[in-house]
Amino acid sequence: MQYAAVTGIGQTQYKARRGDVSIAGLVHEAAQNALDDAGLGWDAIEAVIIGKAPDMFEGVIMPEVYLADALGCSGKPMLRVHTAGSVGGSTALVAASHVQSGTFRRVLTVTFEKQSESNAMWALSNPQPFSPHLNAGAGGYFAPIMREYMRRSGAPWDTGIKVAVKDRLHGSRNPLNHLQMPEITMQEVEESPMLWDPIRFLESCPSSDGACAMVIADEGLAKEGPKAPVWIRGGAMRSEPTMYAGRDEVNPQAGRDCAADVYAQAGIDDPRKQLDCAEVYVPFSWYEPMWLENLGFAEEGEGWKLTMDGATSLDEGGDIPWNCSGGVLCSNPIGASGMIRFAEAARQVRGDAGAHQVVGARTALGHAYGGGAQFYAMWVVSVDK
Amino acid sequence: MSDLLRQQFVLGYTYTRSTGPVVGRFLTELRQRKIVGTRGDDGRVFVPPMEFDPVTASALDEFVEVSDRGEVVSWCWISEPRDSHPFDEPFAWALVLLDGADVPMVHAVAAPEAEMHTGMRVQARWSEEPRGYITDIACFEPEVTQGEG
Amino acid sequence: MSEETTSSEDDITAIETPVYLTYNFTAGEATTRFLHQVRKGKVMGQRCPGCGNVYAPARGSCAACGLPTSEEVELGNKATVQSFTIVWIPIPNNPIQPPYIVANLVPDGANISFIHLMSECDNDSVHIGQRVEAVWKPEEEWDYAMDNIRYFRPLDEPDVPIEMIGKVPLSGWEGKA
Amino acid sequence: MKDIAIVSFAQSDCRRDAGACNEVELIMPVIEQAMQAVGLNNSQDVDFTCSGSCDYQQGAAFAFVMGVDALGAVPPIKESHVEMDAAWALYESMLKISMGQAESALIYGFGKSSPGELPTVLSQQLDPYYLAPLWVDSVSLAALQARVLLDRGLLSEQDMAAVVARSRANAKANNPHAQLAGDVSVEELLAESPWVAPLRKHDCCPISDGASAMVICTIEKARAWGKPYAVIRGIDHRMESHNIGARDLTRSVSTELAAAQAGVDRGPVEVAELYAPFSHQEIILSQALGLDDSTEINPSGGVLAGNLMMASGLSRIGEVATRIMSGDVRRGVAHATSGPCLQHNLVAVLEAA
Repeated sequence: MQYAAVTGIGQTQYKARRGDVSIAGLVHEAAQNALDDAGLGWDAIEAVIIGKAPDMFEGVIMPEVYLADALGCSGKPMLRVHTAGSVGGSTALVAASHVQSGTFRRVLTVTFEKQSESNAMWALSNPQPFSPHLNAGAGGYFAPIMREYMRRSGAPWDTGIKVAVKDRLHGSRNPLNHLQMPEITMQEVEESPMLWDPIRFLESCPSSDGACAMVIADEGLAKEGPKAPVWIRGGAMRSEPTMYAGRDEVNPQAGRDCAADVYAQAGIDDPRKQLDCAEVYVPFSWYEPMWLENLGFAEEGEGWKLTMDGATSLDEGGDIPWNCSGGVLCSNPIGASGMIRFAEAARQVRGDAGAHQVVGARTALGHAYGGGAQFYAMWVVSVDK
Repeated sequence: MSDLLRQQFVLGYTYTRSTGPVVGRFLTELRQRKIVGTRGDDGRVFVPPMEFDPVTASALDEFVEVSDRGEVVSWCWISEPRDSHPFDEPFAWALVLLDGADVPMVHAVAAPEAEMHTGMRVQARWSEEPRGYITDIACFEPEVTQGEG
Repeated sequence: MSEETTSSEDDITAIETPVYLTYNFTAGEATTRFLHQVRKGKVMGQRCPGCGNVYAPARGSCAACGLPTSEEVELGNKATVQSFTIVWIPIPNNPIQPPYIVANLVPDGANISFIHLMSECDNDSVHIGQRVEAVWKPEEEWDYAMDNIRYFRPLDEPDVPIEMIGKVPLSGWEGKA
Repeated sequence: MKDIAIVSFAQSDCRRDAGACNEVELIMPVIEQAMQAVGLNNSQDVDFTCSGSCDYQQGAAFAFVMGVDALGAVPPIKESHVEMDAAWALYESMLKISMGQAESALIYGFGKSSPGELPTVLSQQLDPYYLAPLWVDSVSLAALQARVLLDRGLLSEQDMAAVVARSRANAKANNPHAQLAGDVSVEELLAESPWVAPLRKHDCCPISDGASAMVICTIEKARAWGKPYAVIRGIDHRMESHNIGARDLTRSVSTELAAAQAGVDRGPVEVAELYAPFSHQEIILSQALGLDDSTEINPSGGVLAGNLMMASGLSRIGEVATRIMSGDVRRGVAHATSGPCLQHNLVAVLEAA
């Protein structure tokens, strides 16, 4: 396998509605920022790999066809990935494989969602005839799973509230975020409306417009860039069916297997010690303690202790800060959310994460999941090759 | 096997599309019955205006006003319009190269089939109340030159 | 370029774009079979020839084994709460008023849960392992739809221990494994 | 990209309406057939699985998620999905194998087009500000392209009818899965009235439901399995501008680029399977690939005989592979397309081991 590194990162401002741009304009903005960051022009790109969540969010079918011009794809290969909510992560991995396979030397990858064009939640719960299921949105699907986690682990009732506050405080250091809540308190979260018990309004992710892009290059080209290359030390994907008898929905095996795979590639056997920080897809607060266990940062049933002890908090000087960027709880352009995690992990190890930088970070995890917590994509990036 | 269960259903939303500066400018001008394009990096005028150059991907911002008259460079005849089509009566879809533009645009032409031909001159038929949509051009129709009917 | 002076607020910045597409939806074979039974007031599952687990509503396959399923199994009217949420916002196109309970319920004889409403209960006392039964609409209102079951309501039966959830046989649970 | 072996391929019949079958019921039989051909059971026996599909075809978000139910993905598998024709799922799988993260892969594509009105659905693939609100359907755009070729004398209606007649005859002779097959003369075809003039109905591919599946692996593994296989010697795909007015509609520049990169001209092309949804596009593509009379084009009848949208591209590759595996030919070319008027094209060169 060829070495591959992130050499450019571009993001847009995340907002409830980017009313100033078209869909093409949004995507182009992130891509142009990534090229600028890498010190490159469009002609330096050999292939474009694009990802987004369901086309129904914007009502443009297979939009890569329309977006070809905005992304300089004339005469180039262009590939469109869709793996549900994990797509931002899997798109980055598919882009990396273009280089790691030795097929291309430098590619551009972009993901986006312009959720303001529709109302994402109800796009997902479009009533189909003969559908035997009652649909109360993503929160309605995930809330019972969180409740089962609470029962199993005996976690304090306010663990989720702590996560909601912690990620918003992290997020207030990141000017790109949709939600800016530097004054948020535990009490404010607790008093916010209950939506799907145990999920309160402020324990849920927002719905955002935004795009994220990266330039990924081979070893030779990576060293030519203006910024230090961020080496991709491992990448893994796993899928399992939405429903099957005996499925552990709280601690899905696909997530555990995916983590084990990516850690093995990166030579990690103790993630809490060997990783300096992690950007993990946490769209509902309770998923932080659940994923702390699923990803091996804590023993089963003990993830909440790290959260409550402040281990995942930058503000509390935690040893393993999670979601220093503010995470999905601060900005959620669904199709891009996974790639933002991957890109923010890369920013950390490159040392240019601004006010949310973890001092001295060298190795970080980027994580995304989707569907009924059944699709996973993860990478480990490092300043060391 | 029991009888099949079938049911018609409509999948749909009314999307709110923010236009950005280029598409927005085009639609704003349409509302005033004017047509603008953008000039590409190689000098070609694209109508409707492309936001990004199809070769260089650079953002285009030089607007050029073009005529609402032009020439059919290709066409097809819709003998059986679909429900979604703009007319119930047979009509043509065409590539129309507007005077002042270098790249033709796709739109409908309302004319008898016998009159349709490549190279025919057409002019925009504006909708009665332009609102800032591509459909403000209701369609194109055979050009009427001064002195004619 | 424009003759009239237009303030920038008048410029078009957004358009409403209706995208409505009509489909003739067909329920799959397994779903058709299932709904025909529901129409008659019966909830049927399908047993996987590989792992032996019973799926309900069946989709014609065992997702774990990737095998087609065809053996039909009648399921009980009673079920066990695997988990639940109290929902505080309305469901579009559904008359139910918040707060209401949406529960993951495993019917007796099946090995997987489906989602349905719970009612005739004190929301605060709903719990994992609770026993419930289906409350059907009057027979004359039955259609090819899972909401022939109006909701599930609590039963006065002992809770199912956690490790037994998803394994209660059709013969039911009387507090004895 | 490494040389990769295609060891099996299976496709369903092309049916106008698969009625009762849901996604899983469509996919499961072809996957089973493709896997059993090499003695495998399910996705557990390969290192990677990748699929292609489009939600809007049947009007259901996350259609591909249901597909996972057909795979036996417990324990969890390495899996991905493209919202594209499955030919691009093959491309992604080849990258995965080339980088060394997999030695084998299962690829499948599926489409149930019958629930919607496909040409109208595809109008919503176009520019959402300028074109989609006009509801210009995919057949009409292809007709605009055909007119340009006819006007310039680059082809005739006879040429187009000849493509259709050959498709029907080939389908009758060689393709038990075809939806449209039979003996029909150019004269008979030209006697039909135009539909979307200059296109007649027979110039357009039919709308079909179905699925196809393929198993690929490293050459070493194919040898170890001891089954016949075809080698993908080159593969490439290229995009063009979405603005059909800005393109030369008489050519397929992206196909020319992909063909050069894939190495089409590095040997004789005995057989070519081209994803040409409209008769005139087969002629454009043949020229872009530099094919002449020495190449048998679309022996299966191509997609004019049945178009499993989202699987047809993979099926073209499978059709060529099948002919190589059976020993009928030693080298062939397969093509896949996406977008209006051949906007995006993939070319693969297949050879005997």
